[in-house]
Amino acid sequence: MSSVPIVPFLIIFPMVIALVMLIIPLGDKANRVRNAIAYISCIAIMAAVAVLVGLWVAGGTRPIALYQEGMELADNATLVGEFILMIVAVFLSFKYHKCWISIFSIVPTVAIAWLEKSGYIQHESPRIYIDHLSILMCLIVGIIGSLIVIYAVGYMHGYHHYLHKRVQDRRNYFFMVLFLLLGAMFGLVLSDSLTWILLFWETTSVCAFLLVGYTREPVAVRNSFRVLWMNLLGGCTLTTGIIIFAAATGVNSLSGLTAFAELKAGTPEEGLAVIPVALIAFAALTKSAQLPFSTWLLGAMVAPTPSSALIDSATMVKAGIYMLFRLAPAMHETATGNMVAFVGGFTFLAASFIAIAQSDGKKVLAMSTISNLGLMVACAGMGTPETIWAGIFLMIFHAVSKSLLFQNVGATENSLGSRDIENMHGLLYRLPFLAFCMFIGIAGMCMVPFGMLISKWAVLRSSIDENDIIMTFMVVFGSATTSFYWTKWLGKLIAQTNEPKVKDITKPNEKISISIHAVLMIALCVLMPFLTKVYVEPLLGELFGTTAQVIPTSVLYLLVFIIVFFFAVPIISYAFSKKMHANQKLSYMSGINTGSNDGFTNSFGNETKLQLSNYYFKNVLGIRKLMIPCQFITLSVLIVMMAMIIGGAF
Amino acid sequence: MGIMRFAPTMLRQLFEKPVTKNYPAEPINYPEGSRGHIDIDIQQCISCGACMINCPPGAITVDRKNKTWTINRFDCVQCGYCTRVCPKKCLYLNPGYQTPGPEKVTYSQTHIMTEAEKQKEAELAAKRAAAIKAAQAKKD
Amino acid sequence: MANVKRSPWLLHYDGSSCNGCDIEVLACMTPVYDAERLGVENTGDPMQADILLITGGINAQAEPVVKQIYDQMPRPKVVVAVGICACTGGVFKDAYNIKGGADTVVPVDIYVPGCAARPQSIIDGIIQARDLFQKRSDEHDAMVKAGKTYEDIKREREEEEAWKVAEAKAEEENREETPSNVRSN
Amino acid sequence: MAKRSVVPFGPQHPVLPEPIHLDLVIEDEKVVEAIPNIGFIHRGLEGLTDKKDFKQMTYVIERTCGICSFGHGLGYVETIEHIMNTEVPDRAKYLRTIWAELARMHSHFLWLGLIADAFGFESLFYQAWRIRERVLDCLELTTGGRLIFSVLEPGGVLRDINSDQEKEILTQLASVKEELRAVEKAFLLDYSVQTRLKGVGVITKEKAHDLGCCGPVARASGLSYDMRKSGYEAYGDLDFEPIISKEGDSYSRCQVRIQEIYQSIDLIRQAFAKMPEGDLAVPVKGNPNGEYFTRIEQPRGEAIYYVKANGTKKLDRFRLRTPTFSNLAGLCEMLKDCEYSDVGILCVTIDPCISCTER
Amino acid sequence: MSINTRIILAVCFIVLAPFVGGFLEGCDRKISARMQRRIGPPVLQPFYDVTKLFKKQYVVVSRSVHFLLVSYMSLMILTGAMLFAGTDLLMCFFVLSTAATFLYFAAAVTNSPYTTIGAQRELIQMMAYEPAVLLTAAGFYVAAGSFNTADIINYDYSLIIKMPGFFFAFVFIMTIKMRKAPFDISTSHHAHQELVKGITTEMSGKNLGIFNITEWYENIFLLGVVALFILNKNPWSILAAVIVILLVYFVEILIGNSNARMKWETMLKMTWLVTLLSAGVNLLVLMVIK
Amino acid sequence: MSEVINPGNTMETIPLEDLLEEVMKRKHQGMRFDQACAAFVDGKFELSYSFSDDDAYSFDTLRVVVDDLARQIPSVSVIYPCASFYENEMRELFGCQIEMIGFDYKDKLYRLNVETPMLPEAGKAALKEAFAAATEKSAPGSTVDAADVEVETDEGGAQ
Ligand code: SF4
Ligand code: SF4
Ligand code: SF4
Ligand code: SF4
Ligand code: SF4
Ligand code: SF4
Ligand code: SF4
Ligand code: SF4
Repeated sequence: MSSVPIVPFLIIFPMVIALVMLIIPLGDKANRVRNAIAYISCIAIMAAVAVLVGLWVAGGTRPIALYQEGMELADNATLVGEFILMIVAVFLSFKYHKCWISIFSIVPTVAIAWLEKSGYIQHESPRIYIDHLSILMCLIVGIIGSLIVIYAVGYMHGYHHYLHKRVQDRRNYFFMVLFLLLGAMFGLVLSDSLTWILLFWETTSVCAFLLVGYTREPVAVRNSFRVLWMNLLGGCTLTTGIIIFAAATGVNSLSGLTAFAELKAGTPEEGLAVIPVALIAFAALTKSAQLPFSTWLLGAMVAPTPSSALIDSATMVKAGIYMLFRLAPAMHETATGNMVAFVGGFTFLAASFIAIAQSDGKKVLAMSTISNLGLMVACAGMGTPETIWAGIFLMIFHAVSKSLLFQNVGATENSLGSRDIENMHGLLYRLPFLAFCMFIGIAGMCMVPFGMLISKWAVLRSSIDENDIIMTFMVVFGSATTSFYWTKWLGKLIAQTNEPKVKDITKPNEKISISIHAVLMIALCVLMPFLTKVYVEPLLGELFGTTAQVIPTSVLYLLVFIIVFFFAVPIISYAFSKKMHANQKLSYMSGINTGSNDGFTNSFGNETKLQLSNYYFKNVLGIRKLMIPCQFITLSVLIVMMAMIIGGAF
Repeated sequence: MGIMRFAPTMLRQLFEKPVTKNYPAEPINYPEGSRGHIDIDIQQCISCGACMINCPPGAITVDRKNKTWTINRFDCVQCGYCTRVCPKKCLYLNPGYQTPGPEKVTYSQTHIMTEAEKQKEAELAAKRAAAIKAAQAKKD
Repeated sequence: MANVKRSPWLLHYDGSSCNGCDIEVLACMTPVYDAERLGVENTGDPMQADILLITGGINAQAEPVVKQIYDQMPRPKVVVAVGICACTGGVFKDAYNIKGGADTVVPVDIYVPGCAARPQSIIDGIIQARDLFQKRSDEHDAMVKAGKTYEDIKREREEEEAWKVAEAKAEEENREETPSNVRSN
Repeated sequence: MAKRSVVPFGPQHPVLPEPIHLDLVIEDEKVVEAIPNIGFIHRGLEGLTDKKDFKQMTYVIERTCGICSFGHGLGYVETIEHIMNTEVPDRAKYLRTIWAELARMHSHFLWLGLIADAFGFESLFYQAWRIRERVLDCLELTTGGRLIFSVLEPGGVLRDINSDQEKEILTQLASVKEELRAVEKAFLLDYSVQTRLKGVGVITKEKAHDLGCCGPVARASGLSYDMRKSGYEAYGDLDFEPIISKEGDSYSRCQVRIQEIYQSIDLIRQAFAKMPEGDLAVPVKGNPNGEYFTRIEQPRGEAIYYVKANGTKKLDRFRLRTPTFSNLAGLCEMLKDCEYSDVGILCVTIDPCISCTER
Repeated sequence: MSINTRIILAVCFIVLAPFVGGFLEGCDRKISARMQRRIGPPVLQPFYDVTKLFKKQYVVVSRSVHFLLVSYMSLMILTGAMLFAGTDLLMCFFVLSTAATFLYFAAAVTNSPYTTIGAQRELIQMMAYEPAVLLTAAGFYVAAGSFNTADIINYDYSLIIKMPGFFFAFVFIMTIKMRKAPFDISTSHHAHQELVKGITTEMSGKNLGIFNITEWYENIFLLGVVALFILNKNPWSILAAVIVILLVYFVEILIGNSNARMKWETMLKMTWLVTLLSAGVNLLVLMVIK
Repeated sequence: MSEVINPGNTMETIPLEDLLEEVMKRKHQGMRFDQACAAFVDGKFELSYSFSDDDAYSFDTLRVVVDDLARQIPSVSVIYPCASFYENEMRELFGCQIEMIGFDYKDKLYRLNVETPMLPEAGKAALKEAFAAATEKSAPGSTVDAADVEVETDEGGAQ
């Protein structure tokens, strides 16, 4: 109980800072002040998270459900918040002549207000719930989110000075939204009350919308509205789910919902839980950019990199995953679960195909995010302890490495002037620090012994256990394509080149954030077997009520062995090969090299520069080719399944 | 159309005898008239130099004074043209090639004059000298 | 001393040949002559080759190419000139665009005559070349054992050369001096 | 930056029969641009007329190319004979025809091997070359040379084929025909080979005409264009029709060449059957004076020989237009938008002979 | 299986695999030669070649190639040792693909045109065979109930009875791994192809030697997986396994000698199709009867 | 017995001005471009352009004699694109000034060490002279001949 006061602090403090950020004017001096405040508040947030974890551990790591007198006041505050969000959304929709979007905002807000006031809800249900999963989410949001904000301070400077001189500098606004988003995320993962969750949910949607539209360029505006309507659509179904459930049972808490669903599974009352669960799961699919709705995440890439990092890796999209993990026990072996698993698995496969055709670094990251989220969604959809185990690790590794990669690509773009992977040829020689960290980030996504692969191991195993042949295939083919696009990127980084070095204009704070991420990445990899024992298994215990050992100990030992091997061998052999006497020769170019390693005599007797590029198969796998059919498939599956679920419930 | 249409042939040939000529373990059988190298019956040669002039790559050198006939076999294209221009038909295109080696060696033969030839030569020389003398005398 | 001669890998470069010798080189690899029974492999990649087979004379445009691929071959290496074109320039040696045989651009170790060189003759050449390859490899081993590199050896040789020149010079000077001394005396 | 690679292809490249260079711009595996460059074999053979007399030139010209060696000699001596108004004895004409067809066979087998090598079918390559050795044996038996024969001179031929040799050749050809059947099956019916040849490097009939393609390339596109129909040497007396195919892709070219081997076998048999007894050569006196163009069907297509003589031993001008030279334009056309893995096949598919192209 | 047997088997693999692998390659070359009616090289030729390679001057385009190749080899040895030690099959395959990644790095680092194209094709190959490989592991899991090779070989009967489809798919993709026509698109044991030497173009001397030895390890590893299909409790199954291994090896040689090299697209389509049809249907059946 | 078609060769000498027109005529007749070559006879360039007919096997040569060696010769590659290679070769080996070649290697098709190797020494001297004359004739300021001047300096620089 001692950890209680820190919870409102975590939610409210970032929001206050957000206001402060907005108030501080622009200008060099004020910028410095703002930067200082940003640093301090980030450190404060991290400290607060640490305190929360500390107190929670001291309290015996038991789950804490919280209801206190006076929370009704807070309930009312949430209503006010809902309306503010609605006003912002409606105002901007009208301003940019997208009036129809406002309906998605007005209807749920009014409906939820009606629900609050109608008296259907029992008010004693807990508002706050703290367990392993929320603590994990807090850690991710707190540490990675704060690091991204720290990074953003340096990045936005470079952004406005080097890259995008035309864009109006609205950094006060930018940082406001960032902090708002952090606050909302804490709120989301710590709340148990469904109405609270809805508020924070909608807040993240609107924040994402505001971030994407930051530059106010036509593309940005267009994409930002796509973000808005898709997320608000999710919000609508979420609201519907909440209202149906609350109206029928009077329960207004997430834990209540899952408990109810598990309890009533197989009974005639099942339908009461099935529909809300399906609707909330649907909302979660939109939030985590699963297939028919993936385009919003792609469009979100026009935003400045820190916001992409924040939306993609640490926060926003994780909200959907978080919800699904919470619902997972309720979805196990239900139609909803199958739907979610299929959509997730299909997204995993399709997005990894599309990612092959991308050469823009950020687009690859976006597609791979969608793809990885798909895998996590699939894990949640299957809803067994093994899959959730895998999903949790996927989430952790994904959060760290994606955040690292986004920041890294952003920093690289500032220095290199491009974020195209083809321009990163030989980056290890040209921008050593960034390229090295990028290497770690990518390796974390696709190579043994990093966690991604062992997670895939678990997914594959459980999908076989579940007799889910389609899932098995999607995982198997998806992982083949996934390693293709990551590995070819890695190859670009390490290629030798004679190009001149690039001046590294990365700010120290960016470097700090990036290197912390890199260290975290390796640490996680090394500590993974340990984490499984100490943290993830109890987490699963809480979710499923059993504490089965998910991964056989032998595999874990093997993993440790591989990890040691993996790091030791290259390093040792590198040290040895350094010492060997070698004769450097020109590379093979059919005998017509021109003295340096990057040119040859062309057909007209002049020198041509050698150019080497990776394969992309744009004509087969491009977004234009694949996106529409994939959206069509998933959309029809969703419609059919939803119809079946809703119809079947009655 | 079909897959692996060549597999039956491959399988059959696996049990057939290789056609490889195991040179150098086995000797080469040249057909008659194979183009190998140029030989000379030096005693027939009159050092006229026709072969030298006509050889396309210029592989032959004839030294009239020393009656030496030399061929650079690393320069001969075995066209056999020399055998046809030779007025004495003393050149032969025989089977068997010049062995490779680290040096481009030449093959040289010197015409050893028989007594009769020497006599003839001397006679000729004498005649020539006489003719020259006569001519000079005339001039004078 | 490892027996390296059982594995001589070829690189074939077609200079300005008429293809006669080229296809005979290729014919060496095919079933009837099957150079592979000697361990020969036709690599096509200078980085992996031990023996460079050059057919045809050398012209202006091919010259840098031959030099380049010769340079890319790791030592020990052997060069074989196949056909009289590669030996001397052959019938084309008078043509305006022929520099001459292969030895005008790279050091040739074995000459295989013939127009076109017969496969057996090429095999003879390869056998000679692989013996030479073995010899050079032994030298290479000895050198590695002594902890030297080719650059060292080259430098040593140069130094030796320079030393010899210097000595000769000194001797000459001595000789010159002596008479002058004698004279002055 | 565009996602394109710029890659040098050749001159030293194992898939290429001879040094030729292509600047390739590729996108994934697609070739977007290919600029050919020749000149690695240019010797200046035509310039040798300054230095060699017209009889020596026969031997030089035979060495234009080790494959069509006989054909080149033939084209040249025919031109000289035409200028000097020499009528060659009939037996010589038949002998020339037989050797020309034998050389065509060995050239086509060589090509079959090279194309198999280009699409990575090694044992097929070996098989083709193994059969080819039989043809070479026939040639060595009768001319003494495996590739370069030197049996031609203005006015006739230098060697004869006796009846033993004739019998030997005919039996060899029969077994060649047998062995060719198995190879043909692999080339024309195997699925993996078809994936590499069908639809690759298509040249339509119109294109083939406009680009001046000749030989099997033209015939595979449906042009019935075979210089042997003009009846030089003994071809006028023999019964044959040009072999054509419609599709114009690499597969058709393969088909045409295989059929032509059968045709050559048939032609040789016909020639042996009809060969009259008689002299091998008529003496040629004096020096040529005048000019003439001769056209000969080489294995690779129509070759054009031009001689301008001025009554001295040395010619004014000798000129050789080779089939590959006129097929280069076709190659450039094929290389547009092909796959990278097809580049080797396409280079081989016109059966390039660079050494005569550049002379 | 006791821990001692495991260690002994793993050590046996590490020590013996190169010899067996090299010997098999020698046989391969000899048999291919005889199929082509040639005498062919001596059976020990691969060893002569590798000895020679280690004797040559050390020439590099990029210094990093060496350490990447050593890592490649080490990971490949690890893969095999894991298999022979009876550990988790799926993990083996993951390590295998990481090893292949190092080979890709060794090629990509050189910045040379042919190696780079070869490397890209190597990646395509990886993409083509990975599903089949992973599915094979999945198949074993369904059939034997465990990923552990130790459990698999202690099953009551040969698993090939239950999983012929997987066996076919695995042998099919082995053609890629063993770099045999029609799927030797990134490099092959012979030159004369459009990519010169493909991914190994810039490797010479000891680098190439390391590459060759690693290939031997890899082949033995693959044949080891083939043996998994046959081995069971009955000791006689070892003999059967050896026979099947030799048969598979011979079939690969035959395939390699009677096919043209296909393009990447055809390869990808064919392998995936075969994987889906053969392994997929087999998996479906297994899941249904489970 | 199959029929033999051999109509023999024809040759026609035409002035340079008519070249393109005559070539065009043959293109319209559907003839294929067979070859083009140059010769240097009696101090003049003799250019031959040969065409043939696919069905009739006829062979038809156009002969153009150019006595002013520096004279610009139009390229027929506008009509027959495949003539580019021939024309590049003619220019590189003989130095005849063919302009506007469709696919121009700029005298680097063969990348020779010697310039215009097929011209005898006398021809080379004559060519030089002709260029000098051409340059003189074209007073500075005339734009057309800027190319000539450039060509000449090129030659001079390389020698
Ligand atoms: S055979 Fe030919 S090349 Fe040889 S010496 Fe005689 S004429 Fe000269
Ligand atoms: S042509 Fe005959 S006779 Fe005259 S020098 Fe030569 S070999 Fe002797
Ligand atoms: S030696 Fe003869 S066959 Fe060989 S390349 Fe020269 S001319 Fe051709
Ligand atoms: S014979 Fe020589 S030139 Fe001809 S393809 Fe083979 S290697 Fe190339
Ligand atoms: S036509 Fe061709 S095959 Fe026949 S002799 Fe001439 S070059 Fe040889
Ligand atoms: S490339 Fe052609 S012309 Fe040249 S030698 Fe070979 S076959 Fe003859
Ligand atoms: S086309 Fe080829 S084979 Fe025929 S003569 Fe010319 S170079 Fe020789
Ligand atoms: S290297 Fe390979 S393709 Fe070339 S000849 Fe030898 S076996 Fe055939």
